[in-house]
Amino acid sequence: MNIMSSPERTWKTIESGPHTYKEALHPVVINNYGKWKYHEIPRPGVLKHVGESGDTLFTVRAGTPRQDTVDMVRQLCDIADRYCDGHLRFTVRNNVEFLTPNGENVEPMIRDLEAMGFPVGGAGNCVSSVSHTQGWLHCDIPATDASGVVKSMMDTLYNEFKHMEMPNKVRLSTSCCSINCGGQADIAVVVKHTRPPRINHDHLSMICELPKAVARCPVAAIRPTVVNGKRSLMVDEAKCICCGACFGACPAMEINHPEHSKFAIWVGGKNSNARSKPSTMSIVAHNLPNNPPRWPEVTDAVGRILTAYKAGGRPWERVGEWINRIGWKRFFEETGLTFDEDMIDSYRHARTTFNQSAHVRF
Amino acid sequence: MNIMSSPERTWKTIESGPHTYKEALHPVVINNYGKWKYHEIPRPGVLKHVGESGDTLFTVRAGTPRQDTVDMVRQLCDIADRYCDGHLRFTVRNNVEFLTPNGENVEPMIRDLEAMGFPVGGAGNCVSSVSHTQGWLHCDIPATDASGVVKSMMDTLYNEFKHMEMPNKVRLSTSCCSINCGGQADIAVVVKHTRPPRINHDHLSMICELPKAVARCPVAAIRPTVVNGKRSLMVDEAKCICCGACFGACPAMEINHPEHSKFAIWVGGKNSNARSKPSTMSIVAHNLPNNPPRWPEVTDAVGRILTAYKAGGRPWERVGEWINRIGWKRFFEETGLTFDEDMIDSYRHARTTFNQSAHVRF
Amino acid sequence: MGIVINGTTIETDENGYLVNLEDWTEEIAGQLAEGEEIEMSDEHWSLVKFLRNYYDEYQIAPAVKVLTKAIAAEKGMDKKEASEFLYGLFPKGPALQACKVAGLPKPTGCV
Amino acid sequence: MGIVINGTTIETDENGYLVNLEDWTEEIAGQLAEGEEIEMSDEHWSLVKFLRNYYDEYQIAPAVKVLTKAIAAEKGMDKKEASEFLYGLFPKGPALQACKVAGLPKPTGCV
Amino acid sequence: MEENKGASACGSHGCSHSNGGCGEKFLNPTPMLDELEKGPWPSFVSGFKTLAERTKKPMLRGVMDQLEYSYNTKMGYWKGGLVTVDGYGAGVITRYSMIKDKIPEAAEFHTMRIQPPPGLHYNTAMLRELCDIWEEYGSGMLTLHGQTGDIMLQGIDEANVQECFDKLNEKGWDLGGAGAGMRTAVSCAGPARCEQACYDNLELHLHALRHFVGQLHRPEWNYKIKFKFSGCPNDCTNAIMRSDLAVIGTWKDAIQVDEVAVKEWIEEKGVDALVNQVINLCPTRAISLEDGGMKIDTRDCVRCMHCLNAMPKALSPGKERGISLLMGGKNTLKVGVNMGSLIIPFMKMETEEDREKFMELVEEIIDWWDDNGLDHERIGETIERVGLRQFLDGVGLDVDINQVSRPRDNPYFKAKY
Amino acid sequence: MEENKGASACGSHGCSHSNGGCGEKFLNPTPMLDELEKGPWPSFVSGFKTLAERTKKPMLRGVMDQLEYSYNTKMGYWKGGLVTVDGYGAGVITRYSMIKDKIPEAAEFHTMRIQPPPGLHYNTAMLRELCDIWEEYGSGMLTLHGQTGDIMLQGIDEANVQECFDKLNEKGWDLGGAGAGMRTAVSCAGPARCEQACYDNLELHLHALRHFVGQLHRPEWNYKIKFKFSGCPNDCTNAIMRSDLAVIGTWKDAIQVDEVAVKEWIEEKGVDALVNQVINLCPTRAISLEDGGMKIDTRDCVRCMHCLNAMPKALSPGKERGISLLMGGKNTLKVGVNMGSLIIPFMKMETEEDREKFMELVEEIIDWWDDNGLDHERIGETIERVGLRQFLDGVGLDVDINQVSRPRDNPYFKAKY
Ligand code: SRM
Ligand code: SRM
Ligand code: SRM
Ligand code: SF4
Ligand code: SF4
Ligand code: SF4
Ligand code: SF4
Ligand code: SF4
Ligand code: SF4
Ligand code: SF4
Ligand code: SF4
Repeated sequence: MNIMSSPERTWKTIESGPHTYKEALHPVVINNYGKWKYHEIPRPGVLKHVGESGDTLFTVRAGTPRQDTVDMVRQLCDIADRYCDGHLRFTVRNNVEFLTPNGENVEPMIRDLEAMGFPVGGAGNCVSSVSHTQGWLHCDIPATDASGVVKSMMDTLYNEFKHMEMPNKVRLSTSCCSINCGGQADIAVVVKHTRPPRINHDHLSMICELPKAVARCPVAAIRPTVVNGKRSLMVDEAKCICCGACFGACPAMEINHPEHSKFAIWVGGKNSNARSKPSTMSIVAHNLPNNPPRWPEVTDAVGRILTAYKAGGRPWERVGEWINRIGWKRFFEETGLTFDEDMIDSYRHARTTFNQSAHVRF
Repeated sequence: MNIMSSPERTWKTIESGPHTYKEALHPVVINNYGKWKYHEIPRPGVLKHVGESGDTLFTVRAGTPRQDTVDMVRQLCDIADRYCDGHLRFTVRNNVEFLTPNGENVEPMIRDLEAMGFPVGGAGNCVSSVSHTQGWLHCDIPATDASGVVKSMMDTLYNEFKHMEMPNKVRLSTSCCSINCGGQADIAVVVKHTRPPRINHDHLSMICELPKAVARCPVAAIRPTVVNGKRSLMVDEAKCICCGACFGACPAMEINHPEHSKFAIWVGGKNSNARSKPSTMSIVAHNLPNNPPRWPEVTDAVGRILTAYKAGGRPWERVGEWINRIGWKRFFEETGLTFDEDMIDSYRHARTTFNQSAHVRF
Repeated sequence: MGIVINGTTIETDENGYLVNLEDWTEEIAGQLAEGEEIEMSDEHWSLVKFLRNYYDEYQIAPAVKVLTKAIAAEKGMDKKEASEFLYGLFPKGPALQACKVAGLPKPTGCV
Repeated sequence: MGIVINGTTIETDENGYLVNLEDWTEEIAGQLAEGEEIEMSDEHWSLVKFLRNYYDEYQIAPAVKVLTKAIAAEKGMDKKEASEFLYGLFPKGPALQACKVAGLPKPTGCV
Repeated sequence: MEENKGASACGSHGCSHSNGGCGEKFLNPTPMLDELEKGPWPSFVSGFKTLAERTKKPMLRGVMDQLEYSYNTKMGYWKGGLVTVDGYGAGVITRYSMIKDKIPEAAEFHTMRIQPPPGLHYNTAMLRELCDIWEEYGSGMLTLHGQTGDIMLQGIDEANVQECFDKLNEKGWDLGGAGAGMRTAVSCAGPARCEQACYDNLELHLHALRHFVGQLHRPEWNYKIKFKFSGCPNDCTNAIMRSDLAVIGTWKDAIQVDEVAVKEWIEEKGVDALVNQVINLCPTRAISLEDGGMKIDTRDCVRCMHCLNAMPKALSPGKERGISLLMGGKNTLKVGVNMGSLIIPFMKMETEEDREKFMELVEEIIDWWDDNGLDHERIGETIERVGLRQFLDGVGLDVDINQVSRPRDNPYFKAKY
Repeated sequence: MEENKGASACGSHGCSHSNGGCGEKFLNPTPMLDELEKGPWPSFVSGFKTLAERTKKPMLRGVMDQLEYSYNTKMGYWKGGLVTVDGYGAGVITRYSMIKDKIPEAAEFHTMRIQPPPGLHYNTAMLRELCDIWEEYGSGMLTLHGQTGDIMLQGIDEANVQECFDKLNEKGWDLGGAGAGMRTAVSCAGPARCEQACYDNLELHLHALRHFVGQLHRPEWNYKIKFKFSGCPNDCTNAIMRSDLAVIGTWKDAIQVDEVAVKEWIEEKGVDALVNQVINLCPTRAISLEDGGMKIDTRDCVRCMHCLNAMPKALSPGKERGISLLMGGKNTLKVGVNMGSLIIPFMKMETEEDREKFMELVEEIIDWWDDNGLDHERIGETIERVGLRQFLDGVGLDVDINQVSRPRDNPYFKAKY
């Protein structure tokens, strides 16, 4: 549909959808499109792809902050123009990749990238970049700043990004509220509210559609009431499961709190179908404080998990598969984390998480 | 507590609970109690147990109808007196076992048992006796006669009881209503009602506690009503899931029907913790007619499942584990049974039975 | 079958329960108790009243558990003592004998 | 900020929505529409009425889906045509412009 | 004949004999049932016929007629009632016929549930005694055994129940459970014959059922409770699914390995078999191939039993043995079938004190359920409805990671603040 | 100073500069944020500072001040609103500050979501163009990429939105999705670089998002719908969890085996590794050890990808390739996290006709959800609530055993009679 409404507007919208991609592909890619034979990872951060034709293509991957600037992107373009005939791509995990058929370009490219502060790595059995979200920079409902958490974590995990010493790929994610826009991962750091919302009755009656907020609550904890002569809502705190869904529907349901919105750490998420079926994550730590600018308690916990996994995981085991083999009991022992009663599921389908077997660990 | 109430009664009850067992144990058993080292199955139906002491004990297992008579039991006692110093036991699966330390007693004992019509077998990788229930002989809510179904099935599976040609143990069960007192098994034949209860309003108002019947329904399909001036109940047939729970609470909720109470066949039940965790059964056939005295459609379906399992199962795979390896798709193909839309779960936790992966079979 | 009261036959089933619950009277209760060789005392009648009130309110007979707890509470007994007291009053059990005497429906599902 | 009607300033938020919903009048609606460079026709007013009635009944603004289906039903259009018709009336979308003109709360969660 | 329906008709073939057989036979014709005398598997019908012709008990003829009638009409005709013995509220399953006018000899057919010795171990003296008493007072039909674990003595008149019980009780037999109380238990063969047994399940069975004998005989709970005692995780009693309280033997330390026997196994079966039948079947990959042999990583072992089953001479359970308690097994009624879930990962179970301590724990558990459960709700249903955590809190049990297959995957709880 | 709160204060250190930096710097002091310039990982704070000092845009200073304020107070201060372009009901994420009185330079900070090329493949011309336009009309901050898949151009005034969009649109860029409509999609590198790709995900991505461009720009559904396109079951786009419609490449026939390369692998790594790293890790035991080598039983293979991943030279996907469609993935909101479930086991996906046919199917699916779904209910939630069978019936899809991990384990359905 073509739209033309503002009088002084001259451009007529073209609803084009995604940008076209063919002009973005390197000629060697075009020639081998759908005809690649195998790949190798000759060194950390470098992939070598071989086509059925015998053609080879090198991919050099580097970490970025995801929260970029036009300056930074232009720097990346400079690299691509210099070494890759102007071709590059980004990974789903916010790393940048430079593609070249010329093996001799790899080494100098790596040198230039590192000099610019872009670490080369993230491929194969290592800790890649952290999938993360907007936080205090932009979102309207965050309890923290995911980008800051990521910077803090990756500073401690820098070497694990640049080497391949893990049993398998390690995917991390960080999200600024319980919605978890960052996704399921081997290890995820996600905000967890611990206290029911405090209702701003003035705002509520002015700006919110009350029935919508009521309908959002999965446990029917929100009821209509009258406050200062105006229609409003109240929360049954005994029922509330601190999910924050009402906050998304109505900002007057203030669940964020500088002290009581904390962090939880989750492990074992896996989206791939390799070996085991995909799996959701399980909570392994919570009530960790929200401590900008370095969030030390969080990075410490993640570090302990990774240390144990690196030491005890077998080839090809993802974090969750390592845990399935060694058992949750030993996971908690080796990481120094503590299983507590809040970690016993009490939500829908909880029954299915009971250990319905005599499979036991000592 | 000691009770003495009937005036002409002279005996004072001793609430003794289970009968004592020590006098039932063979001296060789007593000497090796808790000190057995290993066992072998030297031939179908015969177990050889070796103690740490070097003692050996032979167990000869034979099938019984479970629905026994005093005559039959006395015959078994004759065998035990002749060959086992008066010691025998029954298995949890209604087979009889004779225990002797004398290897030379095994052969003649087998001959005598077979001559009496008790087949020797049921041990190791074979089809053992069918766990089953009382049916029309005694229960107040059956839609069939489990004992008749068992006799019919075992007549066709007789050789599988007497030989060890299956990939692993095969456990069968048969139950006369959806309650399934016979239990979860590799293959189970269980009544499945297909039509909601027809209410006998006269009986109901006279003999039933109406609120109890209402409370039994898992889907709130039963509501109070008034019929012929008396309090009664009605069933919302759209909601009713034909579970028959109301019939157990009140016989006026007549769910049994000569035509519409049919048979379903279930596979993959496993109680052991060996290899995989214990598993419940899945439905693989239903709407099979209730056809006494031989129930041919039922025995045919069971036969096809067993034939496919015998041919395709790998060592140590139980029926459910064989299916997990080959996939449900191939199971249905190889057995000639049909997966239909009723087999998609629609009850509690149904979500957890969706295939949440790209693991696919062709 | 039945029991005869003032020349009238009151219908009972094969366990001696009233077929028509509205037939109940204290006199009938006494006869039902006699049939069970039970000598009714104040304690017995108190229990019968409890049962009938409960049935009036809920249209079901109280589960033995409810009965036992009620007795335990009233008499300051623990559950075991209350159970023994109950079976002392009605040796073949509250379900079989007490509900019968009280004119309640015959309990099902006790298997 | 605000808009001025008969010398009175009616408070609006940074998107031009009424801060106090009770302030709404057809005159105010006209002014709000002007601010969006929308010329109100019968079709526009009809939609405004629909929105206000819906809000009165449910205390929420209709989801765009509800709105689109209502228009499709009334005018015998398919969903795509109804959507285009709706955006023809209010080019920046029913949420942004129609609800504003109708004096409904500013929708949230449209992200 | 139709006009004789007030008297006992000669079964389905319409013979006019009254209260009598057909010809010289005691029994009426039962053509449907006769079909089940054919074929090699032992026939319960043949057994019934033999017994009836020998003892000529009218109840047997009535039951056969009614069963034949059911086979023809595909409907059941028994109804419940209340028959018991003095001082007990359970143990006799009452059965009255709904068609006693049509088949008066089948008017009553009650069953007495009798608790057997643990492990179903018998000597011939016990069994002969049982048979003699049962032939005297009852039908002579019996089931060895009911699925819960009882000897079911099927077919007695109410008039004979008390005396029959007294005779049996005198010989050491007691009624089994029924109704909303403790049920009769089952044990596997246990240490009497099985090398895998990790505790004395026979002794614990006896101890437990004596402990709860009052609640077995006088039910007063929300619903039934069943115990089953398996000596090891092979769970030969199907405890995990068929009991509320599944007691399963296990061990804590390393599997005992006889290296010589391992080598012999591999020599006999081959390395391919070691990989395909043992290593590749360990559920937690605790076993690796190492230079053509097997290495078991004890810390990854979940005591599934498979490798011990596959190599009985070479592998045995560890030395540090005891029980796991799983709870909540039940069949399909209302909420669908549930396997039991692990509540107590390990308890020593060697001494009388161990057994007493376990009884105290079970009492606590049952009290919690008695206080929190709804009518006709199994303990597993209550735990699911109320929450595993609330159950553990209520009973005073420690939270243990082994109780769940995983910690929660949702953030939906209100933590302390 | 407190008395200057009407003007822009100099961040948290209380400097009295008004609408200006501190000293010669453009930016106000941000000591908390400064901490994040330390350490080896690239710093977004450094990037922001560099940009701000170079461009001296007040919005950048305001955003930095507000972010610093959030770091100190541990609270967020943005609120939503409605800003868009002509003809679109979505694509601009409106952000107004809740504390514009305190930090007026951060009063507005809207984001424009821009759809990238499928597979996130770029040439430098495209990116430089994008950067130039964004520096001209917006803040110069951008995210490559948002988790759903958009280029997020963060920070623009409402006044500039239309013109900025027009300039971008002119160069081939279009707004991405938001609200209750189709969302921007993600593809993995696909056949452009990956030997595992089983269909042309880049082309299908382009095709699908063009097909739904109207519903992406003018949302009118119950809630959002996301597509993600992975070339194989490694699912490098996390499609199964992060999309309502997960399109995953697969194959139907046998894995292609290069026997020579298999031998080389075994020679290099050893038989122990073959057993422990490949055979023992196949989820359905499709691979056996046979005379020191591997045998893959195709019929037991579930296309998990593991053996292909472990032996990339030796093993490749089969020749008969296409897609599986999984549906219902979502994160934790309300019902807890759900992985998608398999709805279409296999569809050929090679030609334009194949893609059209797939679009028709998706239209049917979305119509069903539009008709049956509740407000704010994801399609996966609707399928669970209404029932998988009712969904399949409603959409006209065939029942297929691959749609479930098992048939039901309860008898609780009313069958035809
Ligand atoms: C570039 C990228 C796709 C893209 O278009 O952006 C990609 C590319 C490749 N992936 Fe991936 N994967 C990429 C994200 C993912 C993700 C999603 C994510 O990162 O959140 C997953 C799912 C993770 C999960 O399970 O939650 C993913 C699961 C895999 C797997 C399965 C791993 C497993 O065993 O579970 C493989 C197989 C392997 O490791 O050989 C794989 C294999 C590969 C191969 C080797 C495919 C090939 O033959 O070329 C590619 C190089 C891998 C490497 O870097 O080690 N890729 N891969 C993504 C790079 C992310 C990054 O920057 O680090
Ligand atoms: C006698 C009996 C116990 C009893 O006290 O009655 C028994 C005895 C033995 N069982 Fe069992 N099991 C007996 C019922 C069971 C049951 C319950 C049932 O039949 O319903 C199970 C659980 C079945 C299930 O999973 O639903 C059972 C699961 C096992 C297993 C695990 C099989 C598996 O791989 O899943 C083994 C291990 C094995 O096969 O070596 C086992 C092993 C054994 C051994 C070899 C134990 C030993 O070392 O002596 C015994 C002889 C087995 C044989 O007959 O092949 N026994 N065993 C039961 C004989 C039943 C019968 O008459 O056929
Ligand atoms: C006799 C027996 C079947 C048999 O032929 O062996 C039996 C028969 C009856 N069962 Fe059962 N169940 C018998 C073992 C079982 C088992 C297996 C077990 O205990 O190992 C189960 C599955 C395990 C469990 O408890 O769930 C079982 C699950 C049920 C249920 C469903 C319970 C549930 O929560 O799902 C009921 C329904 C009820 O309790 O109201 C039930 C109810 C009944 C009733 C009382 C139904 C009724 O309305 O009368 C049946 C009485 C038949 C009769 O005339 O005696 N029966 N029942 C078994 C008891 C014999 C004995 O004491 O040894
Ligand atoms: S995780 Fe929550 S706070 Fe963070 S971007 Fe997503 S919705 Fe916003
Ligand atoms: S936080 Fe969640 S559970 Fe609590 S009131 Fe809000 S919507 Fe309901
Ligand atoms: S399965 Fe049903 S009909 Fe059969 S004995 Fe059990 S309760 Fe009775
Ligand atoms: S059969 Fe089951 S679902 Fe139907 S009315 Fe009876 S209790 Fe309810
Ligand atoms: S459960 Fe274990 S101990 Fe008991 S008979 Fe079976 S294998 Fe032996
Ligand atoms: S008992 Fe089971 S889990 Fe343990 S090592 Fe053996 S096969 Fe593995
Ligand atoms: S999903 Fe498959 S095709 Fe796509 S990049 Fe990953 S491995 Fe390659
Ligand atoms: S792709 Fe996966 S399932 Fe198929 S053979 Fe390879 S490892 Fe096994």
